[in-house]
Amino acid sequence: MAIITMRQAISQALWEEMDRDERVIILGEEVGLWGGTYAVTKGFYDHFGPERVRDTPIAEGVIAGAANGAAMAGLRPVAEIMTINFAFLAMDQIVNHSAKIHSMFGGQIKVPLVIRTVGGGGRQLGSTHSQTPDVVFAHFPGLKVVAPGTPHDAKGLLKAAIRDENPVLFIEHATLYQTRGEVPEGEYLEPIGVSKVQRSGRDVTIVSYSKMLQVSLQAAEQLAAEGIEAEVVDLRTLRPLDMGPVLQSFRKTNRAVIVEGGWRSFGVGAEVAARIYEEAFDHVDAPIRRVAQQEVPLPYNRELEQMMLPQIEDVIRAVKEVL
Amino acid sequence: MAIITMRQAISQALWEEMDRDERVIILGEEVGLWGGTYAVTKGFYDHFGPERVRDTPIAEGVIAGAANGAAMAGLRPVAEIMTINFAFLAMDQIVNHSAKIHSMFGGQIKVPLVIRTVGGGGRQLGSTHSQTPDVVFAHFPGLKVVAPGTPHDAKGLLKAAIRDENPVLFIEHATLYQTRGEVPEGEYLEPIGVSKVQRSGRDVTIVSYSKMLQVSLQAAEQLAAEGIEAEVVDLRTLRPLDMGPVLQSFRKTNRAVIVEGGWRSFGVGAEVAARIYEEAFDHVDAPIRRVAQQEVPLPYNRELEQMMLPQIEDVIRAVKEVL
Amino acid sequence: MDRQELIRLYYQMVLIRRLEERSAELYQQDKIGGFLHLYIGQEAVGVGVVSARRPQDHVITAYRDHGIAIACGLTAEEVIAELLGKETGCSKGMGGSMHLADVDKRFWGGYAIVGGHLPLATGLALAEKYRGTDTATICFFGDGSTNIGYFHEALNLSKVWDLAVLWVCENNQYGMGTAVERASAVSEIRRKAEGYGMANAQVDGMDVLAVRQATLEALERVRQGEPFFLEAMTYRFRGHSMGDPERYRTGEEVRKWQEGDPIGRFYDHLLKEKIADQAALEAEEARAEKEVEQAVRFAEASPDPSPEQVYDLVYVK
Amino acid sequence: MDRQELIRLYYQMVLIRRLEERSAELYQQDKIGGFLHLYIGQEAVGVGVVSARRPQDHVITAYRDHGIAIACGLTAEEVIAELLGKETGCSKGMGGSMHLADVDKRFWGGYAIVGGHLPLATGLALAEKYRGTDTATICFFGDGSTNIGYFHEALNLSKVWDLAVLWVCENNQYGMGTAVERASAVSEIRRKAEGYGMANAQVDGMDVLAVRQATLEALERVRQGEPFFLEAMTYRFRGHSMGDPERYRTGEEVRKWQEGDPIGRFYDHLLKEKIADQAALEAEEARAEKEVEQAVRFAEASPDPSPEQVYDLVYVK
Ligand SMILES: Cc1ncc(C[n+]2csc(CCOP(=O)(O)OP(=O)(O)O)c2C)c(N)n1
Ligand SMILES: Cc1ncc(C[n+]2csc(CCOP(=O)(O)OP(=O)(O)O)c2C)c(N)n1
Ligand SMILES: [Mg+2]
Ligand SMILES: [Mg+2]
Repeated sequence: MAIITMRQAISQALWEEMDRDERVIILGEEVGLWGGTYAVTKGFYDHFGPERVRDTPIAEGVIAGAANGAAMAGLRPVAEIMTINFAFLAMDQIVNHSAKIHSMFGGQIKVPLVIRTVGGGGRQLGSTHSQTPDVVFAHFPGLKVVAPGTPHDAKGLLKAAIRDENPVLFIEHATLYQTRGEVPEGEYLEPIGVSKVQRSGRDVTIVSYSKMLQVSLQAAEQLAAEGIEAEVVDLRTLRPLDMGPVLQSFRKTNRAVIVEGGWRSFGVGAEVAARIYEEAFDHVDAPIRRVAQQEVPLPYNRELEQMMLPQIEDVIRAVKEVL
Repeated sequence: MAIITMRQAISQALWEEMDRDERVIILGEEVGLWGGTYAVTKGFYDHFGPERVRDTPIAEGVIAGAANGAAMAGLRPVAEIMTINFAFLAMDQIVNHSAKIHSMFGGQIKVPLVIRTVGGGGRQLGSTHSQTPDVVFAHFPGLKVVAPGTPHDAKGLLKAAIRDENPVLFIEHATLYQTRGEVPEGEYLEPIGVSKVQRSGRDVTIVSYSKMLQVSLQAAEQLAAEGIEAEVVDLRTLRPLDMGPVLQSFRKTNRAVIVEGGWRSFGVGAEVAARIYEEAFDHVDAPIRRVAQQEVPLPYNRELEQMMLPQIEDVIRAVKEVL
Repeated sequence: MDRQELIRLYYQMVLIRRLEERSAELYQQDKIGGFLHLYIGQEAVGVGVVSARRPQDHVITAYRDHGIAIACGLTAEEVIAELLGKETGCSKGMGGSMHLADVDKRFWGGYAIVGGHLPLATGLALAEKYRGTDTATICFFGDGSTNIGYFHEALNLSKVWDLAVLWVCENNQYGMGTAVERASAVSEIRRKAEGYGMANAQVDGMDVLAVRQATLEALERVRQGEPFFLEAMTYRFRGHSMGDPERYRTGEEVRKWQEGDPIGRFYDHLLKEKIADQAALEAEEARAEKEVEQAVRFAEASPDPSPEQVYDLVYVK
Repeated sequence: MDRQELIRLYYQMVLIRRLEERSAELYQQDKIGGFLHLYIGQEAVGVGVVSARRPQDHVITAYRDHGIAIACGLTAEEVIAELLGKETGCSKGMGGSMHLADVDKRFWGGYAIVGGHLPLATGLALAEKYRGTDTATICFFGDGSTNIGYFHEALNLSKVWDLAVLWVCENNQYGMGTAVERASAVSEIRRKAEGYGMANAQVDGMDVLAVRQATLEALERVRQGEPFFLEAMTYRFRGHSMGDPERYRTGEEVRKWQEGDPIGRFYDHLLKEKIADQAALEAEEARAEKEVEQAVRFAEASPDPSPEQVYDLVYVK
């Protein structure tokens, strides 16, 4: 297996799908000439041409909307919304259109659309450019929400998203693009809506996804040095949410910590915790802990911003609290 | 005390605050000449004049944005977004501007804004016009989110919201306007961020808010006939969330059902459940139950729509499950 | 245009009118729920525009969609069944009045978020451009919708990308209760097209043949790969939706417009030009009446959709 | 305009230039984080426009805000301290480069969501109108921002409500890497104003006195209660932000524009018109240099904000 970065993995997925299926087109701000603000689509414009790799005006509403329409008419658009913070400008298209059109018209229309976007804090971009509001999109039935935490999953899930007949919001993390990991040589898909154990352990279940998966894996390494074996379950998809592996792990460890990059209140962890209690109540040996961002708009100052974001030590501390 | 409708209560609050404070202005679609699509501002245009009651173009982004700007410059705008479904078109203004501006500029700017909007299903408006996405807005620190369930609270909370120095999203429920209740004659305020026991009981704690408060109260009445005494706690405010009365009640009853009008996954109930477990773990005698909307875009067909919404019987059933 | 085709237009307009009147009754009887936005008064626009399309041209519109659905060839049966929320409705009872669609007829539906379907239209047109066809996309919207951001983003994109979209503004003078000049910086809405360097025209929306002609001309340009903006001056005779107090306009104004009723005008035209005689037109009216009554019976006898359907339709399997 | 005032303009432009160059260094040294958008090349626009305002006129802009902040009278100290995230920064280290503000100087800040501050400008102006003042609101934004829905909604509202907003488009030819004609239906951006029936003008944005004059004229109309659209033709000499590969434009194009450097042109003008001699201007340059260096020392010596501040600022107590 090759070891590549998240950026390469995502880029490969897009390239392979563009190669495979003529119906796949890319549209978004700076995806073409510039090569993508995160350099994910570097080289695409030259190779696939301006009809398949379309630079758009700065207008998130019509980016998502045009992608919706093109998907309805049979293309497989991959729209890029530069960051998830700008997805609020496309919110109506995503939640009132992408997520509704199939059911609202009695099933006669499909919207096989992928919206790629980038979330996460930690780069001193100020409070409007650093959000992790993944949960907000995951609230809407009709939409699928995917947020991979490894190059392997990013590639397989993005390819699956492009082939999915439904609208998929694909959330990348701004600070994961350089993260490396093993990726198989040939073609492969990862199923959407399936959680995955990324590290086995018997003592405690850590549930997380995206960037916080990496933080959790590092915490697990450090805990292992102290003899604590954490099992790390990666949600990978927020909707539909697959609780199977989480519950299976929890029934074994009886203790859980949920780690997410966004705000705690009304966050992903709340749902996961509530479901564990609902479905494995008899296995709960200690209150489940949530590790999340402090409930503040993120400050610009470097140290303060880091202080507000969940760190490895926060995960370790939470794990020790539930043990 | 007078018995008036929710509509009258909200209307009174607005009228009194307009009378009291010259800085209060109303802007929104059809708030003026038409008198408000839900007739809340009927008579305002004639009395207060077109400078204080401003009909806007259909443009939710600039309605919220102009209200933000006017609030920054010292007015006390009450912007009406006709329904919360259209608030997605103002989402960026609400979450990236209203909620951020105070902290992002180091505290030098205040945004004392109220956005009144209307949520809820049950009127056969189809999936884009029937949502209850309150939780989505409650996720953002910097914003306050209020959703009253009685005329008394609606009046007192709206007046408090208008006097608050922070941006407040005030969510009314489309099917509550005719709901009647006692309202004191004189001036009063209800505090934002304070939950309230709306019915006392010893057997089980029902937590809810807005329309589902009324459904829960009716369920509690029926349960009482069977000898089950439910305590009904009304959140009233989703952010900041006051868990005090919920926990106090729960420590007494040891059993809880949370009832909300929106979708279950990543909903309000998840957070409330997670917090009860976190803060009153030793009191939990049975898994907490959540009653919510089915996870579907709401259908138009009348019976099917009702089937997908939480009903009194669903609350009763859930209560019996936790007993 | 041949005689038969002209009479077909007349029939369509009458069918829409009758269907709308009957819908109002069904709404009063509480058989239709939700919002009901009638097309009465605007029939010449939908019928005139759609009559000029090729069958493969896409059509998309807002919630005031019954008339355009009929013009696109949806039957009264599937429309009324949808209004009644039945399984036999064009959207299987999931959408209701505001969300009629029939993709086989290239009618992509009515959309209830003001302006939300304009971006969709650019996407439909983008797909055609990508495939290299000369299929046009016709997008209807109201005067009130021209003030929302979507309008701007969609018109701009259509011009930058040379998309074959015919933008049809049905200027019925009001967005709900707000008169054009109270909401729009320019009252002559077609002027907005100039900010996009977009070719445009204004047409009397109460004259079905004028609308048709203007559309034919516009579509010719559109097919060459550029957007076109057509403003049709029209009026809705009824309230914005059922239960509109109509405080924002005078009875006199309504009456003035009613004198120019598009059906009446077309009737006179057909007689004057000796395209049909009174008996022939009355036969058409009776036929429309019958079609609507038959549709109501069909709809009322149709089953409700099942709860399973609701769950099944959340995602494509 | 008197000599002193002219020299003050020169000083401001030089101060901005020097501050920007120094910021680039601090960014390279990793003392500034996040995004850094330099104003180099556009100094004449911010300085020229703001020099024409009355002190009570509101100013608001996007994330490329250092130059406009300085023009509004913010000190280099509070600007650089903000770039370094310090407690002494104008936004207390909460906002960084993209979010400078000083409300006492009626500078309402830089905003990082493209187009998001245009609606805010209408609100500032609405408050003034409501109070019955003739205070103007000056809103700067880029060419790329004119394609987003906010632009449309805000311009339309300002015209419908007769708001005293001066809309200033800094047309620097690109939105990030996208040339105007690749993103905008019309390349002459001021034409967009015509879709709103809005008075407008275009000005050479590399000529500070021309910008000032155009602004004075525009503000005169604005104060009478109507919006005005001013397009300033300009260019950014550096990348969009730090780390821009600049694949979208040629070095030749950049050089061509650099020949018309607004500071160089103004320098020549001041000499030619004998408003100042070389020595005087060099003294100004030295003063600017010193102010920036002093500001850097001040900023580096300043304390970081406390974590408590972050929690305290979520809500007004
Ligand atoms: C985004 C959004 N805002 C508000 C509404 C409520 N609304 C429905 S129709 C309408 C008026 C639209 O006017 P116009 O575009 O002129 O169409 P007409 O009803 O006249 O056909 C409004 C404000 C909505 N559905 N969507
Ligand atoms: C809503 C939104 N979309 C995208 C971005 C990313 N972005 C930041 S600046 C920019 C280009 C803006 O160009 P222009 O308005 O011309 O201003 P300039 O940078 O040239 O000063 C883009 C696309 C953003 N900040 N906000
Ligand atoms: Mg209209
Ligand atoms: Mg630019």
